[in-house]
Amino acid sequence: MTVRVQTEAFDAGALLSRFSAGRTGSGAVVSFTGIARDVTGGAAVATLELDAYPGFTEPAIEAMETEARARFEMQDVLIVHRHGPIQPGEAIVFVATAAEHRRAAFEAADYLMDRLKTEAPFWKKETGPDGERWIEPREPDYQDAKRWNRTS
Amino acid sequence: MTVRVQTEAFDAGALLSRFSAGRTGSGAVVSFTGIARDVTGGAAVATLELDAYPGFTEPAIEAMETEARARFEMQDVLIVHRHGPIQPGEAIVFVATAAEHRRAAFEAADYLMDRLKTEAPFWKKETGPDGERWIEPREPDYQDAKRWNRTS
Amino acid sequence: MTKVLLLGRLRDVAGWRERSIDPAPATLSALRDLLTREDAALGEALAGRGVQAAVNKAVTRGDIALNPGDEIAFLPPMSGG
Amino acid sequence: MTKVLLLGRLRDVAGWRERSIDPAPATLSALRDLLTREDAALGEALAGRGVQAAVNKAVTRGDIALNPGDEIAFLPPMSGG
Repeated sequence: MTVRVQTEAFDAGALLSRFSAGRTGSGAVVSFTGIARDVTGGAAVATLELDAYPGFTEPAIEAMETEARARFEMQDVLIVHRHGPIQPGEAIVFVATAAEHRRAAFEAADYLMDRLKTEAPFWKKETGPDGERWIEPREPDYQDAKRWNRTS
Repeated sequence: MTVRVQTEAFDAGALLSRFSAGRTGSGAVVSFTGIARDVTGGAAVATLELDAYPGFTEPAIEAMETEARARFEMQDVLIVHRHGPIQPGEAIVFVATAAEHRRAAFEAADYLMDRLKTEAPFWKKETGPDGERWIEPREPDYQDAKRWNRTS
Repeated sequence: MTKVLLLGRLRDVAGWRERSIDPAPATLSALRDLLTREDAALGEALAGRGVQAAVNKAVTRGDIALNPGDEIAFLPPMSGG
Repeated sequence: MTKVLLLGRLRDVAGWRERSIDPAPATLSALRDLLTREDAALGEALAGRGVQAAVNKAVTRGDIALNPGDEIAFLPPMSGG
């Protein structure tokens, strides 16, 4: 399993370089980087804080990885997710998928992000000039995640 | 326009790091890296050679970028494509898209790759133990590219 | 002894994230009652819509017997990643 | 003078990639005839399915008048990226 839940900041490019190195058998590598924005829903965000439940959050994400591997012809996958306080511009989540052909790589990354965005056990608090607010998945996130039910 | 057609090898991770840096307004960055494989269609490949037509190839790719920007709510895009001789394991093409939300970033990268794979003005020769062969897009590439006609 | 964890906004409501309760309550409902007696606002939050309980990192439904040393976490609706 | 470029497999058929023809042929068809007289295999390849001609980097259809200094490229079906 290649799921890492960590408080340390990471560089998505460095993760991609390491993930792609020596892949003579994979034609396609897709990566997704989720970045903390300075404005969400019209409100300024100074800090984002993700609460994780160590020992509970990782297995839930590993289960998503297992399902993605069963659904798509993937050769490899890497999921890195931060928790703790995160500043705007910093990466929150990185997903990379490697496959022989690009369709599987795209679909697996897209699928994993939809699952992560709605089901990953994180609790998210945005702190801005208007104070703090705990947030839940947006309706479009649920709609995105539902797309995968059609093909199952 | 952020289209580069070059003979120099590149590191996809380094491109992603530079592309993602300072993006406090983009929530989502998707990248695709196409890598030269050592086996295609069951045949070993020692070297891949892409022939480009400088001054013709770049504008054709820039037109794809313009169309992608019109179709998807993207904030930025980078397309780097190699030509000349390419060894297995080396990156051939890198596409990165940045958007406020991940759906647009995924769809724009997916769309650009489908267009590049079928329409980009390159001529591709694989050299292996069985000799040389010039190759054309595979049928699945045409099928992938057709998907976008439905939504236009 | 029972270890209790509060995740997300429950942590802000209670003003703590983790504590030990000794002696261990016999059931999950006994633990809820104990927490509610101490802090009515927390009790209300724990009974709120979508709040789940996990015993030893497995989500449970309904009441359940607790053993000494169990770790109980209360999970508000998840935000996703 | 006309600059002629062969892309992809046409380059292998002809054994060259780029050459200048002086004096410049008056039309694209005159250029094709000239190349075919010199090299029948190349002539056949140029007439092959899906081979396009670009004049000054713009794909053209049918015959077209050429001006001295024009750059003519013959493009077999593209492989894509």
